[in-house]
Amino acid sequence: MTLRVLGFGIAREIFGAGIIQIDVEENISAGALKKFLETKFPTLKNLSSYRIAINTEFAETDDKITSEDEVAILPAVSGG
Amino acid sequence: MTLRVLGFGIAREIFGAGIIQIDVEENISAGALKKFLETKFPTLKNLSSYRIAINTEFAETDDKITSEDEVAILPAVSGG
Amino acid sequence: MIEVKLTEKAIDPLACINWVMSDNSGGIDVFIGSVRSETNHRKVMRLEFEAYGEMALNKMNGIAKDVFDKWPVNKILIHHRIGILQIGEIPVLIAVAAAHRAAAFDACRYAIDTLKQNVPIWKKEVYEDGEIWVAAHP
Amino acid sequence: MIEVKLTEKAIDPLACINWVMSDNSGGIDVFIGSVRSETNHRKVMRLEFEAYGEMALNKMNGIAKDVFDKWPVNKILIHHRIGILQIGEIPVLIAVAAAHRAAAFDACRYAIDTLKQNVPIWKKEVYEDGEIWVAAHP
Repeated sequence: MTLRVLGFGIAREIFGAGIIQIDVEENISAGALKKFLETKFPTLKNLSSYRIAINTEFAETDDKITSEDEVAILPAVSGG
Repeated sequence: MTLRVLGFGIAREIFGAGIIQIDVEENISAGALKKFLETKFPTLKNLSSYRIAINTEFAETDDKITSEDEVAILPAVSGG
Repeated sequence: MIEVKLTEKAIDPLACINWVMSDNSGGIDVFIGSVRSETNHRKVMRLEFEAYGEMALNKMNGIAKDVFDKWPVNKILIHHRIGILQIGEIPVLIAVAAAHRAAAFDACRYAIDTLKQNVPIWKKEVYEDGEIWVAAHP
Repeated sequence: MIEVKLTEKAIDPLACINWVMSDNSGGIDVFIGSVRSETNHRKVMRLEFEAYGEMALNKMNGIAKDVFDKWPVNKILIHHRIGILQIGEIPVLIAVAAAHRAAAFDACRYAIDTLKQNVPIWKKEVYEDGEIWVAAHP
């Protein structure tokens, strides 16, 4: 399936864009998506930590993703 | 000796004035002054608590007072 | 830096905040007291604050100095109003600026807690049908 | 009552304070973040804040609701700035009003601590000779 993935902060800079489009297996888990992205963008592994959000909620490793979902890569936050 | 005593808050109202003048023994202690004032103004005993200040510092019961000192009766504070 | 004031004029929160802010402070904590319209289910008409001025200023300065001894802060401001205050007016404002927020929070809370215990200022609540010096009676 | 905002305009502390104050709140605690001119001994030129807007607002509203569940407060306001900020400008302001001060202090501190952990906002520090996304690297 084709997935649109939002990137913020340093993840946006690593992607080179605020939204990227990738082809992944159907119903990929958040954990598998992380691995997939780290293959495609090895620099992600240098981040101290980052989380995946599905539909504006932090995702667990096992959470499944459909092509309808809004997926985002969130580096360690630093607001305030 | 003659002593001028400042009264604040309800103590001022009990004294009927912001400053009263009283005749007390030389070098009276803060504790003895309290007793003297409570004889003169029995209503003071109804206060939940009050302290004596000598020269703008809270006094201990044994602290001695001279006629040069600025003495004040401070009911429980309630600022803020 | 320390600014301590007893004033009969309205306390200006923005001026206080501007005074404590600076390029080396990342966290500012501000406590604002406000006159409530009701206490213990009695409707309050107004408050009257009275201070033993010289001693109150000494004690407020003492609190400010203690704060500098206890926490890494850059600036502290303590303003207390005296006289007659209407509902919604500000009797006290304490603002603390520090490089990091933990010190600002801790110091600001310490300052207001200590002020309420040790600074010789008294408040009379005036109701429709009477008045009470707060905390004076058992 | 809750007011939560992400804004590209300067945060107005007085307007925020006026919004949280009311006749039934005796204690107001306000936390103000400020852009420092130096971090880790590097001179900061400016900050750039970026947010995942929809999620950030959800999380900020969630913090505000948690505060009402945890403490007896009357009003909470959380404003966060995004875009480019100069030294001394205000990235974040949290104001909490409660009948009594303990709840206002506790809630305000909880809100800023939680915001810094969970709200998807990122800050880039720009120096004379480079830039860093704060907390992104080990």
